[in-house]
Amino acid sequence: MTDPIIRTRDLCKSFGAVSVLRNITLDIQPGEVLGILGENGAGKSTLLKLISGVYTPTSGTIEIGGETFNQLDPILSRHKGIAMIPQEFNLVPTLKVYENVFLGQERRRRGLLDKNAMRAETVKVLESLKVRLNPNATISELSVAEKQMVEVARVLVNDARVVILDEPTTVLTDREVTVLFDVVRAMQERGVAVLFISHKLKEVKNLCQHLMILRDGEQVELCDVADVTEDDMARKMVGRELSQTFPEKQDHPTSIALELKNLNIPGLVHDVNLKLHHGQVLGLSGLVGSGRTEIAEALMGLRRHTRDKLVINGREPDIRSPNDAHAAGMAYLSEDRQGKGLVMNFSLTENITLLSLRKYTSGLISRSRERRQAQDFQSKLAIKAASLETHVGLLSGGNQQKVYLAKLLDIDPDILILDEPTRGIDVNTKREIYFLIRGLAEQGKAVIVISSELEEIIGLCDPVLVVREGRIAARLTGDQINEEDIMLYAAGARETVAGTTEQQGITP
Amino acid sequence: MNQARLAGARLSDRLRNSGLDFSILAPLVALIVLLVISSLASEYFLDLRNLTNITRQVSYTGIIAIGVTFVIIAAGIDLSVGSMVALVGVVLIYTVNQFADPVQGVIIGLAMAVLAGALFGLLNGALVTWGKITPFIATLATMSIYRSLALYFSDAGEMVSTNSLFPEIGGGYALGLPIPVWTFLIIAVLAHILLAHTPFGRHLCAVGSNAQVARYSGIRVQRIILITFVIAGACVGISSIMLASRLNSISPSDAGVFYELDAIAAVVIGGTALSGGRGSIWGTVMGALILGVINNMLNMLGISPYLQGLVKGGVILVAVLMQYKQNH
Amino acid sequence: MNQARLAGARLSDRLRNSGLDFSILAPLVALIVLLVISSLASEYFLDLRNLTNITRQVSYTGIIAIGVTFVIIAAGIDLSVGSMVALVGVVLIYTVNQFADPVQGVIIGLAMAVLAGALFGLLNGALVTWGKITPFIATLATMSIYRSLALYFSDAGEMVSTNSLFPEIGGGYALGLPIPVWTFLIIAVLAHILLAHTPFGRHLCAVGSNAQVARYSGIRVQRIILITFVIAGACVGISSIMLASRLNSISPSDAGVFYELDAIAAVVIGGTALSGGRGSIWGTVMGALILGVINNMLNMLGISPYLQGLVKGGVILVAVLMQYKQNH
Amino acid sequence: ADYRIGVSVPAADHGWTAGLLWWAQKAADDLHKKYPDTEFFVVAANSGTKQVADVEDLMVKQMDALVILPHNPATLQQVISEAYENGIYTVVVDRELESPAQDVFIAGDNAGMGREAAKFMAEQMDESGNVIVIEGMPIPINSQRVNAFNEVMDQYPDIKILDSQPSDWSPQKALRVMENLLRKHRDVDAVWAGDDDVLKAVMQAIEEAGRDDIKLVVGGGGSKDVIGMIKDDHAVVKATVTYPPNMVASAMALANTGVRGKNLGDMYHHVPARIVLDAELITEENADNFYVEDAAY
Ligand SMILES: Nc1ncnc2c1ncn2[C@@H]1O[C@H](COP(=O)(O)OP(=O)(O)OP(=O)(O)O)[C@@H](O)[C@H]1O
Ligand SMILES: Nc1ncnc2c1ncn2[C@@H]1O[C@H](COP(=O)(O)OP(=O)(O)OP(=O)(O)O)[C@@H](O)[C@H]1O
Ligand SMILES: O[C@@H]1[C@H](O)[C@H](O)CO[C@H]1O
Ligand SMILES: [Mg+2]
Ligand SMILES: [Mg+2]
Repeated sequence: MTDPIIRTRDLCKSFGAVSVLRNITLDIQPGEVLGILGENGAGKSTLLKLISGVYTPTSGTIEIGGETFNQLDPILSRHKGIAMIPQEFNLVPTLKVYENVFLGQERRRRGLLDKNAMRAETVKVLESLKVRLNPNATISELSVAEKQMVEVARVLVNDARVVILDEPTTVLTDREVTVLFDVVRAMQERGVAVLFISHKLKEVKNLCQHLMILRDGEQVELCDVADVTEDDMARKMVGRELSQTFPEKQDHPTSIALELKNLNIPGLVHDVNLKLHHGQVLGLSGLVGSGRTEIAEALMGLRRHTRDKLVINGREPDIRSPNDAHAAGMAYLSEDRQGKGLVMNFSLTENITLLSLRKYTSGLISRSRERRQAQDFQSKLAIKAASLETHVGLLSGGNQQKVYLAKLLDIDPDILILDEPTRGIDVNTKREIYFLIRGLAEQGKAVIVISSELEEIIGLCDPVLVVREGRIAARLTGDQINEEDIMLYAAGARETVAGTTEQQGITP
Repeated sequence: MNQARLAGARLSDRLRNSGLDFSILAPLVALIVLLVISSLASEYFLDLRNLTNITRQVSYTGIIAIGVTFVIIAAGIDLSVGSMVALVGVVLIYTVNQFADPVQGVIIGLAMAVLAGALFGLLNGALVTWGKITPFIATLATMSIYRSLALYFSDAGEMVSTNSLFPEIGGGYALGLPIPVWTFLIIAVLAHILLAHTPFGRHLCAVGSNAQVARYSGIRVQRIILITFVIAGACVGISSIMLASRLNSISPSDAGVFYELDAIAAVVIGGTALSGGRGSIWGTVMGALILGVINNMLNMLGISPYLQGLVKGGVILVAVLMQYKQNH
Repeated sequence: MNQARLAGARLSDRLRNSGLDFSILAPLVALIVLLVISSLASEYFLDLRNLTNITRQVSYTGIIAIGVTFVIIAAGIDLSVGSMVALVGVVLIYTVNQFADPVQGVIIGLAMAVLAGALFGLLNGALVTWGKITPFIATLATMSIYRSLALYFSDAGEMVSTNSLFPEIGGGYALGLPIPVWTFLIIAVLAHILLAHTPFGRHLCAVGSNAQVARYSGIRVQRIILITFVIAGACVGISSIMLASRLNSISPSDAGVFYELDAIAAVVIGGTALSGGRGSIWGTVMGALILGVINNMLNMLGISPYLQGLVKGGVILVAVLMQYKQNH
Repeated sequence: ADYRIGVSVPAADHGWTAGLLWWAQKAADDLHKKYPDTEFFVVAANSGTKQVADVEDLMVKQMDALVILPHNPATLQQVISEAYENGIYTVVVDRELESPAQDVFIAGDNAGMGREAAKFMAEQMDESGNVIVIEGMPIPINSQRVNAFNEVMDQYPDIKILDSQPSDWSPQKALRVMENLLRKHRDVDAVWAGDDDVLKAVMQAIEEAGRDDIKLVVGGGGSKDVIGMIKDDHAVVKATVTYPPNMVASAMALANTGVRGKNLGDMYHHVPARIVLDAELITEENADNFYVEDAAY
């Protein structure tokens, strides 16, 4: 064995009185991929932020390549060869793709920026990631998946010795995940150490050699991946036995909740027809950029579009804004919870009641009623937070997602459109959310789930619409819903005469 | 030393849990310190009449600052309020002088003033929302436009009211306090309720914090922004009433000059961030009082005219620095 | 119609790829429209002397606006630049008058002016970064402080230079163009290179867009912010040299009054967002020229002084609205 | 038009400058009616540097004559010299240039204004008592007035200047400052407000405070309102000193005469090179002579 590239000794971190990490002692060898698992709020991101110098440890030391530090800062840690893709986006929205890729590590010629070289290198790196992007595009124009790939590109142009990946796969589809893993393996061969966080146990199993499991800020396991099964991992994370992940699919479709005819968004979405029943969980699957989000946003009145008809519960509401959509009983959970979902400097309570504020208002807002409701949600969804007054910006990613879900649920919508609903959520909670979604359907609500996770689509949804390049490429039900078929349709390797209402007739 | 800090942390924790807004504590402390220093520095400072004077002097920009607080929370800014004071004043005195019956004149005049203020605010808001002009530039332009109109309509001359009742408003007292002070207080209470206890206030903070999130949450972002400017305009209307009736006249060239800076300073000293998303009315009230006390001190201590700017700037810096120490 | 839009989209795409910044196109178009209108409206407008005058008049605030562009891109603001012009001017003329030898006096004077400007900028920057005072308030306070110091040191009187060479700087010509105009141009070119072609410029945009992200990317955020204020201060120093030498004097009460508003307006009209994160020097230059042409037009057309504010505000609004149409 | 006359004044930022602008506009109308071959171009600047640009612009417009009240003499010196050297008939108003560059200079008497007020006050106070001074803005003409005032008062050892604070010629600010000073000084005999608009604000503060220790208030400028008060034998407002904003109108008339090469009235000379308007003390005795019913100031 070589010398470890990173070594932490009794690393502790508290925020105020809250202790988040306790006595983490860890060695990471060059060329090793270490998986880090833990429930939401277990302290995974905090650990990585300590190593990358974003946070200062309360006590303990970090050793990089034999040098010992009591505290780091981002500049120093970068200097020592540590590169990180954080859980939340870390790109400058006003700058271009290539400018972001080289931010803080610009190429120069005679003191000035060598833009051509940077552009060329950006194209090359993105190509190696199988992403086609204009290096001059501005970040704010990109989809979340594209942003994620830009983040990956940043790390690649940086000659890092240690690469930290905090849930890089949550917004990627399987295809991009495969690409990313190839890249990680190539780095590994060059002797780069990789720290990898994911809630997808299979990914950890595939990619990592070693595994660390955190529970409530304590290190409960450090072992070889080969020695454990996925079930073992889940059990150790949660600290008890877990039952099956997905609820039984029990479709009792009743009346039609929503019927959409010929939705068009120029250049993005074409002739989309959709029929959704109460009691149904309908899946929208497809590759990144296929236009699923746009369909949802058009339904919510967030995007200009044309359509022939939109019937919701027998009525034809005129939906021009999310407000109209809410009034019609529809609610939408965006895939971009930071940019579109939650107000980061609002407390949990204020976020949860933002859509439903009327409910708590008789003249003035009743804070106690708000609080009680928030408390309910906190215990129902097991939201981990110091208090209900905490700003959601301080919560762990998964817990933010739960708050976001609570925010939608608080208006008790009849139709839910959930775009990547379990993004960044740990296995246990994921399971809870699946049961929750299924439960909603059982109560007679209609749910659309947009997901890039095939497993989720397959385990939860029936029927499933596969979207390709803005069109419905296929409508699958029952046994048709399997990984192979979905992928073939999504990638355009197989065609159907899809998109007509007849073809999409009601499933019994 | 460390223990003291710990105790401080504990105290602030307890305060926070008690529901008392921590953010207004900082300007409050700054104000109290300033009051203590002032009363030590000048024997006349604590004189009741002096305190009444300060509060009345503060009320004109204070009322405006309250309106501007809303605009700033929505991440906007309003530079036109000073000129608007003059233009509204011209409209007001013109109207008041149209009626022979003093009561009628005053009532219709006041209504017109508030209306005119709201209307000018609406114009600002329309430029920002429909015109998509950034608030700084939109209100910089209307600042110039409103002043120009005030000069034009009054032929640049001072307008004097001929109504016998009119001066009683800004010059009068009720229960021992000047009417402008009462007005300031009442507006502060109403504004506080609006901001902290109604859906509008909550939505406003969401808009200022992240307009995109607000839009996705079904909040009518543009309408909220528009309303903030209307509120600011209406506050200007009221302030203009207080000022014009106190002076029984309005000088179109001079009225409200630099009020925009004073108002914004009060808001920011009061702890409301210029980047929007949160803010407190009581903070603004403290901010306005802090500025008023500074002005009073400059006169009380007889500071050299040349150095008044130095002292004023210095005290503002210290007051804000003190807040920072408080906050961290 | 649709085809036209498509063609437009294609054009803008090509422009973007060609590296030409689209955002400066909008103020450029506004400027050209204004120039065409002006030359139609007044026979004197295209007079060479008039154009030279405009560019010289513009150069004082233009140079400052370039400095302020950096501050604004870093999401800051600098309200003190106007007062700083006066204070630097006082330092400058005092220094120039200390030396019997005109050449020596001028050289040392100029060096002192730039140094003083940079130093005052550094103070602003220090208040913002180490003092953690929000830029608006920090520079509002120093605006008051610098003006006060200028009055104090000069005893409120105008300071006149006794150096025979000094007026040649701001009043002189080189290759047919006034020296202040050359200076403006050279500073613009240097600033453009700094902003668009160096890592510093890139980092600056990152800091203004999202300081947190910038920090995580290993950028020294505080240092960048500090530097922007120093740049603004140095630009003020240079502007003050041009102004004081053109006038051969400086009036501490009056020099630079309202420059901060003019400079900020030029920056924003030029397409740099007050929220920071991006901006363009050429845009600022256009913005300054637009304001200069407007001022000139008001005089050339003989608009009534009462209504000049109205027209000026109106034209600014139209110019900005036009940009919006351009952009969408 | 055969004669083009540019008029450049400071912007209307307080009562007196507003009066100035009003008079400039009025004279432009009146004189144009009387002399259709003369055209006036009035511009107003909110700062000295803006005024430099204004004059540059007027020169491009090929003025035959220039009437200017300089914001700051030294600031405008250079550009006025340029105009004068270019052969433009130049009339400088009120604030004198360091090195003369004009055909005519017409002004009020700033030092005289302070001196007259001081002499009158000293006399009325029987050479003893406490005085508060409300100044203008810290700029040179203000210093000239205040210094002259203080020089006179220095001769009376029993007169004490309690406080001397700036009002920036803003009634709003003057009211506030006076309110504050009245709390500070409980025994005041007289107040000098160097500007008549400011005087009104000062009076309001005094009346509201119910102060009967103050027996004398003297102003400056000679506004219609204040002359009216004096005329009607006001209890404490006993005098003001002329400093008429219509000097700009006279300056325009002088320019109109001078640019034609004509003589003034029946004079046997060209227009005089230097005209100083007397700083006249207005008291109850002579107030009637100064009262103009429809004046703007
Ligand atoms: N800046 C902060 N201030 C206060 N508390 C914080 C801060 N950052 C994180 N926390 C708290 O620390 C705990 C651990 O957070 P962390 O982000 O490390 O969790 P995680 O394991 O990455 O979870 P997830 O899987 O949801 O991303 C959470 O309870 C979180 O609320
Ligand atoms: N504001 C925008 N400007 C330009 N292009 C955009 C914008 N928003 C989205 N796009 C593009 O539209 C396409 C559809 O993106 P979108 O993210 O909606 O797809 P999706 O099917 O929902 O994929 P995902 O799996 O990422 O959710 C992408 O190619 C994206 O780059
Ligand atoms: O502006 C000032 C004052 O208002 C004064 O009253 C007269 O002189 C002017 O120059
Ligand atoms: Mg995390
Ligand atoms: Mg999507």
